[in-house]
Amino acid sequence: MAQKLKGVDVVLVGLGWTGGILAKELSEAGMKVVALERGAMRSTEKDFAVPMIRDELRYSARNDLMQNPAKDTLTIRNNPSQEALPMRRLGSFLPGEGVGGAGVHWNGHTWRWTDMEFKVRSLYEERYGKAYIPADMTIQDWGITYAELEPYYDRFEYTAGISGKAGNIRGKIQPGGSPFEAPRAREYPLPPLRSSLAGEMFAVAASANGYHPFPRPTANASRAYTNPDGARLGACQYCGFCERFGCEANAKGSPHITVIPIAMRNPNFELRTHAWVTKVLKDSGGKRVTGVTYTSVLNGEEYEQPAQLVILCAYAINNVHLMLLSGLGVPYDAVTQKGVIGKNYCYQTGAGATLFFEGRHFNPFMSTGGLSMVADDYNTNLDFDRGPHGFIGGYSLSGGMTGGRPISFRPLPSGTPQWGKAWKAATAQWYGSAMTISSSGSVMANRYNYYDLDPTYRNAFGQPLMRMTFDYKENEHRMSRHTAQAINEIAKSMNPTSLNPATARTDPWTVVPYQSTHNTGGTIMGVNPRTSAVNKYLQSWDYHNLFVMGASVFPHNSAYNPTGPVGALTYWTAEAIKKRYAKNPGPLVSA
Amino acid sequence: MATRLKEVDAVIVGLGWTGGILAKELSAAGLKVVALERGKMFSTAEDFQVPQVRDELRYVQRHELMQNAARDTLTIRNNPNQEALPMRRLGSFLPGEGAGGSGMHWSGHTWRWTDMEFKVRSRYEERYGKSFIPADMTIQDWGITYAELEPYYDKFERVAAVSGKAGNIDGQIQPGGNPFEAPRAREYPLPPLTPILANEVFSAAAKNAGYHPFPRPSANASRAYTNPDGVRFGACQYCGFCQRFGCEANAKGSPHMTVIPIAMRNPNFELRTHAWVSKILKDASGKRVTGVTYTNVLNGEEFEQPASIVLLTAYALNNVHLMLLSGLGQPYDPVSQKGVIGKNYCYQTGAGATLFFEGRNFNPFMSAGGSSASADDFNTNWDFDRGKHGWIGGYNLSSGFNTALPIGYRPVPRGTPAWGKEWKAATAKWYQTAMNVGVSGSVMANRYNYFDLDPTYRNAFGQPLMRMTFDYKENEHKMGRHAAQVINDLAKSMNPTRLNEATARTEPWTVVPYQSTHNTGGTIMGTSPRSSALNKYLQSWDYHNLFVVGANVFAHNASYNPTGPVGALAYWTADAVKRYTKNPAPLVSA
Amino acid sequence: MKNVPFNRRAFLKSAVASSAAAVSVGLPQSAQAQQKAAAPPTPSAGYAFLNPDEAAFIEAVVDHMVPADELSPKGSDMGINTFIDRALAGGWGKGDRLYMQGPWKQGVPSQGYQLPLTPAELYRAGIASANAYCVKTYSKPFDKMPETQRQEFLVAWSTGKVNFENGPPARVFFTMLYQNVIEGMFSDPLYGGNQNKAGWKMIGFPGVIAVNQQNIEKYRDKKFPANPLGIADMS
Amino acid sequence: MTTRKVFFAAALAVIAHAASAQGDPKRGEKVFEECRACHAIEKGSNGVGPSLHGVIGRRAAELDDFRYSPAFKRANITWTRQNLDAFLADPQKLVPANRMPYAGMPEAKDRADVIEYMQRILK
Repeated sequence: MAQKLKGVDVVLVGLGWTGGILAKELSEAGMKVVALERGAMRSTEKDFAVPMIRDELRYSARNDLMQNPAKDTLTIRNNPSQEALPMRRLGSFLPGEGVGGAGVHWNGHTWRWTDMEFKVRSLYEERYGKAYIPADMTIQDWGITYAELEPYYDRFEYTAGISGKAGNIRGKIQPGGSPFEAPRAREYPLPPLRSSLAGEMFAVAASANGYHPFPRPTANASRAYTNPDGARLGACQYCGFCERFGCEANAKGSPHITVIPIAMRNPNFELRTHAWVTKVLKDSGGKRVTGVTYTSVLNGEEYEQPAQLVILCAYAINNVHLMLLSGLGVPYDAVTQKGVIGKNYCYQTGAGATLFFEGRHFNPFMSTGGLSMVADDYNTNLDFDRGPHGFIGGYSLSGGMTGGRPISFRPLPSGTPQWGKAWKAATAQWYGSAMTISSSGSVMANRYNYYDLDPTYRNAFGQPLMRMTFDYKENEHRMSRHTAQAINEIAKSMNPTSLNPATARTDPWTVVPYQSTHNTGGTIMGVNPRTSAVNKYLQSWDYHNLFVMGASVFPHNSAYNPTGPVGALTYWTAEAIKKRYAKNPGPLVSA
Repeated sequence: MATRLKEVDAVIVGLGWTGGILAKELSAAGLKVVALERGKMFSTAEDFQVPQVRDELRYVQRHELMQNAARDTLTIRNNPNQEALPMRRLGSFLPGEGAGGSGMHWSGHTWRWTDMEFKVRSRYEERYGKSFIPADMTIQDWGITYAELEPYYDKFERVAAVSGKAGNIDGQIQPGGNPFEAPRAREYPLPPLTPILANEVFSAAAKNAGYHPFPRPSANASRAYTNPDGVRFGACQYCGFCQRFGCEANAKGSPHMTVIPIAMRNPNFELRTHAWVSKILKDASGKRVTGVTYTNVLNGEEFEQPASIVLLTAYALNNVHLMLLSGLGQPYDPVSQKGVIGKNYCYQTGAGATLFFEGRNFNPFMSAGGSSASADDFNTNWDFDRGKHGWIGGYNLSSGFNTALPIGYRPVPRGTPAWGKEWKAATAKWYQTAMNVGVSGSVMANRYNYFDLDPTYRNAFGQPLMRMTFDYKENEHKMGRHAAQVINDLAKSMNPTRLNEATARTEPWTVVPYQSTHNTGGTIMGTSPRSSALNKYLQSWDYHNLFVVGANVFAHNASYNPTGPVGALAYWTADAVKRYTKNPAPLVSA
Repeated sequence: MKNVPFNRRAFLKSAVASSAAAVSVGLPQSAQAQQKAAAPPTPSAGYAFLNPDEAAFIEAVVDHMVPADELSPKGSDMGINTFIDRALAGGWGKGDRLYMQGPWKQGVPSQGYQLPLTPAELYRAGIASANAYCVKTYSKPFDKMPETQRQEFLVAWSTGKVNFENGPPARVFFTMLYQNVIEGMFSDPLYGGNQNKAGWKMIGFPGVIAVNQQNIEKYRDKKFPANPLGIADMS
Repeated sequence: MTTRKVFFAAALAVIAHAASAQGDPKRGEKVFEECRACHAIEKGSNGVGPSLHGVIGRRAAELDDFRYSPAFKRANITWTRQNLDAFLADPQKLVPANRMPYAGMPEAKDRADVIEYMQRILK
């Protein structure tokens, strides 16, 4: 039987960005905090030292820092009438594992999601009419506003050391930034990164086509930096080994070099690694959770860790899985549309073109996670009229490569043979003389995109795998056609020697090639318990001492990367717990 | 859903020695035969090439030719009130896989089990009285006699190119052979292997201790040979890479180079590899089986192969597992002692001493699988009085080398440190100057040693793993102490420079170190359906068109290796099946 | 790392040179002198799995268990550390042929390996715990400890007297580590260990050429002159 | 060395050579049994070893439908009777590190007989 341990104030499940922030904030507020991380301890000097880290095969092709599907994975299908089969090998998305989680091997792109997302349903109903939103598109307002969140965005940006150029400071448009961004209180903590040739050429062409390009805000420190908590970041070396790698120069804002070391120095905080949480426990009354059960993967022993407060910080996918496995809240049913756990799963779409310029040298290998210029004219630009195009959502355009690692990045004009003499010649010629224009696009929530528990397959602990049902709907196909056209226009205007044009992503979603690790939804926040799992403080409507962090709280997915709002919302919840919940434990929002 | 295929006369599940023999014999008799083998095809030229085959790490330590535990394994416990846990990595026994099965990587030891085993209960009751057999020792007569089986032993020995020295031809004791063996019709097809130094030193000591040493019979061709089916054997090269390896010289009798190629040339026979049989199907009446369901592991597709006869030849463990998974016959229950499927699981015990002789050169790396001399004075010698020692069974004394490769075999005197300078010196000094004297001992059936299905763990096909409950009992401890004594006396008589004495195996059986792949019982043969799963023709009492062939039919385990009787019984059952096809009905009235 | 083909003349020359050096110096063959005179340190083969801490730990273990002397070079010069690294980076390290489905129970030793860890995960957690134990007990990680303390720790560890605080079961890791050192010392040089067949030469194992049908009699009770070849030499 | 002695030694060598030439093919066929497990005599049928059809006088590792080990490819010898005799006496000596799992024929008479047989049969 599980060995019962001494109770604590807070148990955190998972120790990435959200777990790390809460570990620091709550232990500093005097709470006795225990973090249970299923992976191993990570440190820059031990785990990301050169030359070991410069290994594309190990870290990029073989996903060394990611979750091991042999232990736990999901089953996948496009629609409810299809039989879901296990994702036996990681592909489309790469959930992290270990102390620091995905925050160790992300690219660093950090955006501020605005009221355009938080009030998506009311905005579109107001401007385009109720009927404009298709029946099955289950988007809803989040229950929070940009204004409430601004100071926490700022807090996260300064903790993670974001390099960028403000576009709007307190209503004043700043040249060089994004004119469409919501008003910021102040500049980014660091100036933008040095620009690359690809970024510059894209920016010139975009401007010529009437777009408003600006440097991508990203957690790659443009110069050495000490964050408000005293953590030191080195200057980015543009090494080209950024996403899927840990940063050997401590130049990429990551939890294991910012918030976690501070928490570790705090006697109120205890970290247990190799601790795989299998269940969240609830009391007989069904009103409160009482702690968690976990297995030490070092020896198979099972433990019960009682806690006053349970906070799920185990990446969006695992948070939802734990809620379903523990029977917390009513599971979503796509037929009756009842229940909330698993509801509104969203992903991200995209398109891209490759441009070949004879004789130009892009040196793709000199790059970093966020080295690209972005244009938001079809994204956060309110004035862009979606009406004639019939889609909801937006997409951002960007030019520039995050790296030139040769196993996966070998741009070739379409039609080049896959091997042999001609292939060799083309590979040699174009590796350094090609650039990409890509876009990442939003995905609106849909009645038939959701999570539940698989009836057949089990993980290494004998528990049912989570089942993901997802496909792009007509809304995303329309937006993607618009995207491909926009990209190809810009690309042609740069008259490359040759062009692999962008194409719309309208085939069924496949789990095989990597696309993005931006999985959102499943425990969405909202204004009432019937249509959402957590309130605006990410507090469970059903169990007031259960909080759920991460992108699983997003009711839909935007074109932007999720870590900005994920970090901000965590600081926002930490504040709510410290200031209000701790003093008077109970629902922070009356149902 | 499973795609239903055209019906055939016979479907064979698993293609090792027993599957290979039945495939050849039945297709030659005109039956339309399909064999379903879960592993891949093997050939000497492709798979056992020098130098790739000379790789101890790959073949011995990493079990290249064995079953993959990640896909299917067993759960293990010593007694019914212990929780069984999965054998997560192969250890104590190594089931084979692929067309040729264990017959590719065995050492070749081929014995004739005699009436001492087939009539074990009546013999012991007759000589030592009923009460000599402990209550829980569920040994029983097999229902077959040595005389019936002798011609089939002869057939298998000739097919597998067994080198040996007869000890008793038609009652006439032959010098140099085993005087205690049952009468043979004629000599072995090949003279014994060239003795190595360890054999000679052991034999001399055994002789003057009053024992009767003889060369171990083994399917390693002592010289070039053509078997009765026209298959050519090369001469064994004593390469020292025998057990767990395929033989590159075509000198070790194996199914993939003898019976299987002949079956393959017969249009009546079809082999499907990568075919994992998950269930045997039975008709509504519950009297006949109708075929099998299998998955093609190359693409995950499921098929149903209907057949008028089903033959299980998938190694002892998998045969029992398939019967339990398919609900064929009544599962054995140790409490009520009802049911037969899973009953009388037996293993083998042993003991051994290591003798160090300063200055001698034993060249342990030069050996065939069967390079050992044996003595049966405490085994098939019925005159040896077990009475005063209070145990039932026997053990075979032997000495020699089988596969003395350096990762696994580095003899050092007890007390030598496990690493460092002194360890290196001792390892270098004694590797070539040591030999061993050991025994392999019988295990009698017991009420609490059995198979059933595990309630918790599943294999890669989502089916419950088979659970093995086994431990050595007092009977085996007593025999073990007797054997250790005999070994140590004999070893001392050879006055080695140093001696690691033999000790009896009395600790609970552990699945960790390799011991032996002689797993017997689970669907035992017998004289009545209440106490056995099969009749003397290995035909199921309940389903007359189901035959189960392999060591799973043994009602208990002897000290000898099982392949001799397994091969003979395969030929014996082949004849029975040919008779069955003329009049498909139970061959023995229940 | 391409298998450096065995260059007999170079080996002999260096052997002769080293013995001459020892003689001229006239000192007893102390370990350091031997180390210096032994073959030039093999170029590092680099690591595909072990991080710097882990590599230092493994090198220290293999050099302690297999010290340099007249019988063979030290463990890391024989590539035993490389063998372990490659094994952990490869399929075996990732849990090939290991049943890895839960639920997870401790069981009893006779039920064999029951940890929910692949070999690579066990090494990673195990080395961290071993070093933590050494720092707590000897205030230094294993690779910085002097020879006597290393021996004391290894003996305690191998006899079950060491307990890794919230780490994997200490003895399970030692058993796997020791088996891998042996495998690294005697498996075919293909796998990174047993470089120049030093392990085989130490015990006179003749390697892959094994046509002994005639040798059985010719060398009965005589020393067989083994000049071992590996798989690569015949490929 | 007086010419007589030299002449006498040369004559001896010739006779010895001739003697070996008159190997007994009948007995040679029996000795050839040792080889049949791996070598076929029919053209084109390779097994563990290459087909020995037409091997006399052929260069080593010449068949393109058999995967010879590097040792034979490097050997660049022709299978004359003499080379065959040396090879059969001790295969690892003439072609070191070859893959043939056969220790050789120590008896000169066996080699002479089997080469005589091969000369006749393997045209």
